[in-house]
Amino acid sequence: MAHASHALDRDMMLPPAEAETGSGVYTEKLGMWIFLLSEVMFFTALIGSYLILRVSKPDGWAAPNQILNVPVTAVNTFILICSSVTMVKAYAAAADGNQAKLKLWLVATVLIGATFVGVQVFEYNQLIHHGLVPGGFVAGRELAEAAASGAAFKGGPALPTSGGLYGSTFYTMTGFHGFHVTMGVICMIFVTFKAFQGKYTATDHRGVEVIGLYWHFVDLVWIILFTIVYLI
Amino acid sequence: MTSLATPVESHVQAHPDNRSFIQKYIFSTDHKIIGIQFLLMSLLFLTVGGMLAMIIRWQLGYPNKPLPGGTVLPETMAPGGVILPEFYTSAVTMHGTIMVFFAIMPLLVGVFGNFLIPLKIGAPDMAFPRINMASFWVAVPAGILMIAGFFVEGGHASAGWTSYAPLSADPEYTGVTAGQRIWCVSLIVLGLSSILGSMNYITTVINMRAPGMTWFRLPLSIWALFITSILVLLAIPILSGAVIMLLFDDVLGTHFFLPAQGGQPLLWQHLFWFFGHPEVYILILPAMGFVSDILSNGARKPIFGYHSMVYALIAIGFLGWIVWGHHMFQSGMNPTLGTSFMISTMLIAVPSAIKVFNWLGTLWGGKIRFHVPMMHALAFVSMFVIGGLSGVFMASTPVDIYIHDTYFIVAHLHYVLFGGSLFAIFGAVTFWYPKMFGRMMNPTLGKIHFVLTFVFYNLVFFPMHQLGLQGHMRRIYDPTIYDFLKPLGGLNRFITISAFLLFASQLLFAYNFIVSWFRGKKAPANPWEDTGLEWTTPSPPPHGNWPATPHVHQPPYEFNSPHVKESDFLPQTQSLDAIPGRSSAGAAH
Amino acid sequence: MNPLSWMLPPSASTFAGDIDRLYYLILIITGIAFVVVQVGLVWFLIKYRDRPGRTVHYTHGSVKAEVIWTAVPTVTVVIIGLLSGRVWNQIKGRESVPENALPISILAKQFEWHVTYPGPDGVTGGSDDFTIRNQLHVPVGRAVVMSMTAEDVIHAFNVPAFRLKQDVVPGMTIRAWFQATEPGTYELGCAELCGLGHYRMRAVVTVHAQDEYDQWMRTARQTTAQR
Amino acid sequence: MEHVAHKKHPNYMAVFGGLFALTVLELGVAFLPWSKVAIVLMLIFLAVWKALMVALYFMHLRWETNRLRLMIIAPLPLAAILVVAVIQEFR
Repeated sequence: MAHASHALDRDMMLPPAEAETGSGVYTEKLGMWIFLLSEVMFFTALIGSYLILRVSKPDGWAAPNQILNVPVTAVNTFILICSSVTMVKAYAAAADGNQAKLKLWLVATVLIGATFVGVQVFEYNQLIHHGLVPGGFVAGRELAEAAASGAAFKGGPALPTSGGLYGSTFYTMTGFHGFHVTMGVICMIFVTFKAFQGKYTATDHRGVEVIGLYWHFVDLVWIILFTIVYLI
Repeated sequence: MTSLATPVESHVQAHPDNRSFIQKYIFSTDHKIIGIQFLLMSLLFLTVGGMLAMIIRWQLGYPNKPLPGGTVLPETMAPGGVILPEFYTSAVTMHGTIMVFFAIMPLLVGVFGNFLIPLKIGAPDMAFPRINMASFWVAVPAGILMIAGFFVEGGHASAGWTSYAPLSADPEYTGVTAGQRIWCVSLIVLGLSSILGSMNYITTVINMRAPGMTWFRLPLSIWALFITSILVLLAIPILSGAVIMLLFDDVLGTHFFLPAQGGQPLLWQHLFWFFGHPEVYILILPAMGFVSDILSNGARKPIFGYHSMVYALIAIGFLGWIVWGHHMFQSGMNPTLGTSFMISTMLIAVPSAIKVFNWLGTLWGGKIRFHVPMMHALAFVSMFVIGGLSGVFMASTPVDIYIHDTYFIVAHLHYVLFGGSLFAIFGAVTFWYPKMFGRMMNPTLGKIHFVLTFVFYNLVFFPMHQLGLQGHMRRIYDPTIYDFLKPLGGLNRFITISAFLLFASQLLFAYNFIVSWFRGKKAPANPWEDTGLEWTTPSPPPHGNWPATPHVHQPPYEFNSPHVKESDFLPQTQSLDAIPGRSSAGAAH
Repeated sequence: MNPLSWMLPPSASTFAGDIDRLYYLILIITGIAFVVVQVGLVWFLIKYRDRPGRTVHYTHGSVKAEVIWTAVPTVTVVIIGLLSGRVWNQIKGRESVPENALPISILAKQFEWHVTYPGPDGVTGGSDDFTIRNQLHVPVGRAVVMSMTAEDVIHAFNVPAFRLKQDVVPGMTIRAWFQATEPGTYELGCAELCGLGHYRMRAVVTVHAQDEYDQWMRTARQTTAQR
Repeated sequence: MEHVAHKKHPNYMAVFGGLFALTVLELGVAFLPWSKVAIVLMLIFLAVWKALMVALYFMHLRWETNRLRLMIIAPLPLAAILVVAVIQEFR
């Protein structure tokens, strides 16, 4: 394979040619992408298990909006997409060397990201109140009663008699997504602090781009989760 | 031509090194120190794993007799020295877990991935030195947890290293509550360490190779570590996900693997082995890489078929993902799926065969030096052939019906992991010890250790094939319960005695390792007359490895190149233009 | 018997012959490969050892040699695979159970085997069934199909003499069959780690001649009915 | 390096608009009285579309080298192999 110097003009944040840069991108970005590949496999384990269990027990699941509150989550999805836009705006501001906008958009991303987590906590709270926990339906609560009655529920068919798989997969998938958002918010706070110290310039704003990749990845996972958990 | 290898030796300490003791040796970001830290930690775990093996062997050879010195064990493990069945299953579980996750894997990947990658590709350090440090200091609590599990109420996890659900998912079935949870948490934490490490190795190899170190000039050890890191990166998260679900089944009351509310016990096996088979290759590919380096050095010849060796590594790395079902032929899996898995499993024998024949081709026509690393490398080839051939039996689904879960499997996996990986590790440690510590290990002790290990190793594991062929099941506490296993008592005792002698032989290695560190002969920069980049810097290399970035001009294994007459090796950094009267064509191939 | 033998112990089921033949075929093939490689290795070590005057044959490889040693193993393993696939389907294929096989159901639990025999109606599942712990009685020369499930954890039905091993999984009913060829008693052991009593999860398999089996069945029905 | 400081950014607000519109569309499709299979296929199509928009524009894959893109999609077949094979088993 030839020397990789022709790749240098592609990525302005590559260091001077002291090494063969096989990927054509700077090291931090490459590292984050590689880390994200590992995250892809992690979510494959969780989402794949859900799909497999769902196919193996077709009658163990509720229809959309029966148990989960789709309108609230739709708003939350919108919130997360907004945070992705503010993130990418922050990156654009950094690339333009616009420090004021960079700080503004980063702060906005932190706040909107935290809001997403807050709404998710609210959602969990509601669900537990109605009687869905990771182990299934809580005896005596609304959902357990409805499932036991065998009658049609909230405009859909009757609930499955046991909510075991439903609760298990729902909380595990959305919980680990929420955990990733929380980690993202924490890292983003660090980046914001560094932005206020003026650490990111038009020629070197690697931190903003790298945290952005993580942030958009988490958004991407949510797009998948929202569709297969809430809408299918 | 001796001048080729020496010029850098005068440049000791190119960068001024002002780090405090703690920065230098404890919370170090230097890849060499982190490699040595992993080495010490994993050798410690290797010892623990070995002791557990002795406990297992004692019970099998002398069922229900008190273990010599076993009275030091608590009443809950071995009252009066007699091993309890619950402790036996715990020991079996932890022997596997510790050897796989805390000994062999860190020895191959953590130690040599860290130590060799920057040194062999010409980088001053890893791409992310602080993440590298974190990957070690995350592994330490995981290790402490895994040891702590022995001392909690109910004993340590006892569902096997494969932790098949539902046995592992509900304490009711094993009587182990805390131990199993500790097992899960420890593996999740260790998984984080492995992912951080592998991300670092991959980034480093892709982006930090010295100028001129093109992909097909990489030594096979680096190729192997690179492919292995990809496997670690993509396989470990699957294990983490599965173990998290297992832990939730136990702690949060979820139902992933518990059938009562629709969970699937076989889902655990699929997830585990989807991780587990790449893991098997994680445990052997780096060993193949080290052996290639050492064999070429010992034979004083370029490696035979370098390109096909690389493609074979890549093929194994890919095929490793589509064969996981061969661990599950008898599990109740769809038999048609079994046939597809059998075919892919059979095919994976091909790249392994290519590697073996190319190693033989490397020896052919060489001028073989029998130094200690070479002996271990040769033993690797010989033992790996046995482990590979015995694999064909279990790949054949009908034969597997009979030998599945018998000692035949135990023999097979130990021929690959001990006869293969561990011999390669002994060879690699001896080979790179001078670079790590600046001193040579004692070759006489090394040879005695090698011979004893080779002999006793085969006396322990070869007869296990026969145990398996007579139907001896794995993981049984007392084989004398079965009439058809009673005639095998003598063989079991023979294996046990050999195992104790094998364990005792390792004391020689430990002695050699520790004493050489302080008293060993001072090592020159290039004691084995090797071509790799790491031998162009002093032993041990300074912080930052080289005063200036090295430039690479040669393929990795230019021994006895016709372009050089003065010595029998051509370092990778040597440009032929620099030698008066040489053509600039380079070493063609 | 010599415990260091590579021979398989005596077998007592119809498909054991196929499995044993495959085993011996693989034994011969791998045995040849083993001898060739190990002898070659030792021979090279002696012939090409470092001694004065030895010159190295400098080479980076040979495409011809590599093609040969890629092709030969490929063809060999594919042939083994095809032969194995046929036998596998005859033993474990979902359609492989012979017609009019004698149905028996087996429930595995920590740490015992519950064998349920059909009542006079000839099928399991009726109220006339009876269950015996840790004893499997079958007639010689007749296919027996077992519907197996587990109550708690995964166990494995393993009768080495029949060359039959099948995991028994809770939440699943798995069918497996065999046809015994020799009257006598054999041992059934659990082959999948199932807890601290795994080692003692043992049962006895008795293969009777048909008339002896009928008689055993009559007595067993009476005694279990009285309980 | 001056010229990169004023490089043209893609229209991120348009991407945002697209994501928003697709989400609304998804919500509509999910409650249509179609067959379950049709709804599922449609939803998966829309979700993949949205995911691609995020990856291509927000994560800048549209402007990265082919080498990086190839590296990133390489593990996806492995994930698919796992899920598809195991689903076959339990179906």
